[in-house]
Amino acid sequence: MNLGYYPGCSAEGTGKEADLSLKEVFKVLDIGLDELEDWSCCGATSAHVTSHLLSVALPARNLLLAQKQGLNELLAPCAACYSRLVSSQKEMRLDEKTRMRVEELLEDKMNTGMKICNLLQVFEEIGPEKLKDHITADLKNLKVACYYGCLLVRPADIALADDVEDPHSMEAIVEATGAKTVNWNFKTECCGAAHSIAHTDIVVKLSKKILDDAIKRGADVIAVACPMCHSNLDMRQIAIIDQDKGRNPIPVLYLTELIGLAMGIDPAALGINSHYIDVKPILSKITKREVVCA
Amino acid sequence: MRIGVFVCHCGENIGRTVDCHAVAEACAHFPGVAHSEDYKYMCSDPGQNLIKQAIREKGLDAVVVGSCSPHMHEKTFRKACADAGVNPYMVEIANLREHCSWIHDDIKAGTRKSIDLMRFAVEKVKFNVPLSPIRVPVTKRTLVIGGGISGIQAALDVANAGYEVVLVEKEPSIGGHMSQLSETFPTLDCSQCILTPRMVEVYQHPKIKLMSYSEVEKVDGFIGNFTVTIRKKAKSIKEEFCTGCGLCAQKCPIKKKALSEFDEGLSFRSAMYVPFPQAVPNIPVIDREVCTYFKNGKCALCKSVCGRDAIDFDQQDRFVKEEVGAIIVATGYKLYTIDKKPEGSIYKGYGEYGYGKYKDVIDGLQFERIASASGPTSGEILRPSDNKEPQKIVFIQCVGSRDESKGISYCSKICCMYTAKHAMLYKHKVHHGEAYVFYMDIRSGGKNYEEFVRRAIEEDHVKYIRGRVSKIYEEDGKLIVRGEDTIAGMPVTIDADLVVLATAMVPQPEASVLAQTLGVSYDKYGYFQEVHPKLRPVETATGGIFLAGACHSPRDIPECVSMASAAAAKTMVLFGSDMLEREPVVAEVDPSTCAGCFYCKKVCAYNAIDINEIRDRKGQLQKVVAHVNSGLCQGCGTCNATCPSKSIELIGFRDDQIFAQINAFAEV
Amino acid sequence: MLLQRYNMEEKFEPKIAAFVCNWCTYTGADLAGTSRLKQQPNARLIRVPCTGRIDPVFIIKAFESGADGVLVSGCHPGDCHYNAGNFHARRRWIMFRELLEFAGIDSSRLHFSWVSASEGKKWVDVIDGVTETVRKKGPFDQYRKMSRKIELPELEEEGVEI
Amino acid sequence: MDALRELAIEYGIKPPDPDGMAFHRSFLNQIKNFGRSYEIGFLLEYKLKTRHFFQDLDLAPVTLIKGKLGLLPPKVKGKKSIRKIFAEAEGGKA
Repeated sequence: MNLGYYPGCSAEGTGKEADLSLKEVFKVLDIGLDELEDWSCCGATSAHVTSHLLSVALPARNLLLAQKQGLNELLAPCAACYSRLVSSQKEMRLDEKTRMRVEELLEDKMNTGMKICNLLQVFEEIGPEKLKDHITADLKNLKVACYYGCLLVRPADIALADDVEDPHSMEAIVEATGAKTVNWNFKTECCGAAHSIAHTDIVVKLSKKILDDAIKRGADVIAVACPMCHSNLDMRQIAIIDQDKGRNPIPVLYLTELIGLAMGIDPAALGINSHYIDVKPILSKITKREVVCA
Repeated sequence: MRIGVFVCHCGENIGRTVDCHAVAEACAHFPGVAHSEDYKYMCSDPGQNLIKQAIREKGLDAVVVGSCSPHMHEKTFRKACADAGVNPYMVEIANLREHCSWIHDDIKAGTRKSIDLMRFAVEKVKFNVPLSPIRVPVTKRTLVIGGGISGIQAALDVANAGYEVVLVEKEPSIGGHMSQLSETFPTLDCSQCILTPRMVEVYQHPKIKLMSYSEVEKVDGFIGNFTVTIRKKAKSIKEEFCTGCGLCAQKCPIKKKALSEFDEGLSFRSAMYVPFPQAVPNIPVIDREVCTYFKNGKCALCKSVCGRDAIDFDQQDRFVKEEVGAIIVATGYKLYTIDKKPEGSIYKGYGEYGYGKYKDVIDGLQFERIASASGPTSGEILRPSDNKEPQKIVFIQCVGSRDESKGISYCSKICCMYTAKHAMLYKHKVHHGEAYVFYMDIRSGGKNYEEFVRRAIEEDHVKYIRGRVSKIYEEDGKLIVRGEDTIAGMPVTIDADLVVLATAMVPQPEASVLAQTLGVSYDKYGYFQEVHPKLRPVETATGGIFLAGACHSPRDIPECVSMASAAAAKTMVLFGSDMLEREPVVAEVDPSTCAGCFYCKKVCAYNAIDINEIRDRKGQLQKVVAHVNSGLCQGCGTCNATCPSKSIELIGFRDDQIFAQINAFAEV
Repeated sequence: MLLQRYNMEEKFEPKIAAFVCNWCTYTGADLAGTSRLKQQPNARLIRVPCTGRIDPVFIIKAFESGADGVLVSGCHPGDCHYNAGNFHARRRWIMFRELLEFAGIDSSRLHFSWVSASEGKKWVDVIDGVTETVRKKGPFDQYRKMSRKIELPELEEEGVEI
Repeated sequence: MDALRELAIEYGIKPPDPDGMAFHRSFLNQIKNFGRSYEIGFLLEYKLKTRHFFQDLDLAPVTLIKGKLGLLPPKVKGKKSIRKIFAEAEGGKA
């Protein structure tokens, strides 16, 4: 099985562990990743809040590249990239005028039927059974708060989550690794997203609420599937701790990092060392699984 | 044949987009048309007189009227013609209103289409033959499906008029949702106090045959002559022996395995149970899913304590056939599923409200049980999680209703009122408590309804907040309700102890299956469809089947009761005559060409085809041919289309009549 | 002549014969009317009690008589007023459609739909959709020319001129 | 919401949140120039635009050590098509 792969800009910078861990995990699962050649930015939030054309055309360029590369399924692990790619595709499918304008710009015909999937959908497709086959570490002492944020569930017709308001698909994946999940309140709450730089105060306020509830529910770690959410919950946690000295830090892991740990992959290879919040407390809770001889 | 053509303007309704005069002029040139005219209102007395006069003066023997849908005025015009001596089945209607003037703007296109429609009708009527209606006897018994307040009212009305009634209820007891309610708006009188006497009356009525724990399995026949097969589900009790002493249910050791349906899951019931103390009939049933005897053959305690030896573990479902002339459907409603999107359902659920996750987020019926003196808390307002008195309750209206994104676009109509009632009941019992209501709009149309809501606001100080709630979550034993106050234009957060959701009403999930069994139509939600929204609101398109209550659309108790009485009145109208006239649209076999292949028999859904033997004078069998039992034939015409030799034809829709219409296409 | 006044053809307007059942689609079309839902004026409805009554010959005959498109519409499967008429009809159409295709008739001129008594809006969509499809196809003279050459014995029996 | 914002930009209405706008502008400029987001370039431009020179400076060393900032600008070959998209989008505004 081969999958088209759209890493997204953060894979080259603040979210490089997402990229590293994804590649490691897929290696174990024996799923090839064909990286989209010469991919460019999807435009993210900045495009769609300033120019409608940018928000459709920038993702469209990538969809077109994928089409030319002969990919029939494209994985966009970043929730924001996924959302932009699908929105753009959907808009072109439903609105002939926009599609024609974009096609004229990019000088090519667009096929709007390509399958695009996010991380949750890919793991759902792989299935917990196959995942379980590759689990070698024991995560039963680890309590995980699964955090979806906004773009993995909203807008409903783009994200196609199992439930917009109370999703459980990430829990199903995490439980397949053997870890426990906690029932908590803010799994679909906004972390502040793109306001991280221009309005850090908002992000600190929103992210703090999320972190607080996860800690209160006894979670050891928060699992995320979006680099933006990760950077807000991880990097901005430093500021939160600065404001509120004496509070406990809580590590934030990418879903793929967590799966990688469960598969017994070397933490350094997963990029775990590059988090702002120390992940050692989690590593100490993971033990090698006792192999039962048949 | 001398055909008269009459084009109606319907005031402006047809006249505005169809040049009626031009249509009449064009029709005058059709071959066979002896008279053609147009008039402002053909269905009015002067209009009908025009038709009668033309028939007499011009010696017409067939009539075509261009007017509204035949479903509206076919009867009117047939009668007018019959009065003037033309056979009523020599009348054809061209639908110039619903199918032309109302749906087109262009007068040119409208006029052209109207001329075509008139031509079709003229061509068809040329092949019509005089017919007379079929007369069939009426069975003067009524089947009522559903034993809620609507079914009870309908059954009592029909029975009190002197006709027999069979009342079928799927639960062990009649009473329906009304029996679960605490008090009723806008008078706050106790629901059970007013309902229980009615239930008993049903039970004791000599004309009512009550079949509880039963379901309609199959319906055959037609208006005046239905044969209904009813499944009597095994109660595991011989009803004729049971005295209703209740000892068996008391002694049943399986107390905590099944949640009480009557208490909406807020308490347990035993495996052997009567749904509630006032149940009618007061005969328990065994829930075979949880009873240990049915699992491993052990226990049988109930059998040993029963003094009348009424327990029968081997009882099977039984099928009973009942002959009735009319059917009243009163299957009622259920509540929208709030917690999760049910598989394959159009309803999407409210994951954000945490129903099913947080014990103290409950629905309206659950609150009714909590507020009810016969409920799990004996009427004390206590929340389910820790049995403590809630100091702050948030009520949320329109949960499901008026929310297209959740699958329902209609208003459930009763929630504004019962939420005001809930808030009031709470304030009457917990004086210092705070009650908040999130609403979209207050819809309190009804006698004394608006005054009731005002009373909740002004006298009982219920705080109404206009806006929606976006999320509910639990924190430190409190339910944090986050919403918006759209009047103040601000987000609001309330830390509540209990949240009550005013969930939408939806039809019973099996309603559409029943509709298919009955052969009546239903809408996309599963609500039964009436024939005409204004003038025939309790009748279905299938003759002899009537609707009562919330199975038709969301409605409150007084409306259910009036609709039930209306449905009862409709059955009595039906029973007013001994014989029923039916359209003579039935199939007919030409035995001279019938080859006896009996394909018609195979496709007939009504078993209306018999096998006839044709013998010569010596009694020698010549051949077997099909024969139509016109009492059973419903006139669908499937046999007609199936017959390879075209030896069976549907009167009124014969091949030559339809071909005449199709041929007219050549001139379109 | 009046007829000519209203028959002036400026551009091609398809003629559509719609065979509809009395209980669902005819009533649904009535509802569309009562709700004043505007629609294309090209369809001419022929009312039959049930789709089960519709003989495939009707459709052939309609094409022959000058229809550019044919629509057959009845109750949703399972909702037939006569219990099963529409199931028989459905089975018949599956066969018949293949036969038409075999005969070289473009099956996009023949449409089937289920429209219930409460689906006025759907009826409008069906009518507009079918009209548009057939309008794009253009006039159906090819079949008419051909059918004049072929003798349809069943139609001869009915005494219909071909 | 997005449509309103786009209209406001079109009509040259001063944004009530200049920092946010500076953020979006800086971000999009990176894409226009490099095809992908170039975090260092972006931060520099943002800081110049808003004059918030000292914001998040404390995080910078850690981020660099952890290798989380790509130092070299990304190299996308098909810059022509990206420029064209931007030209059209900006042209549309005029």
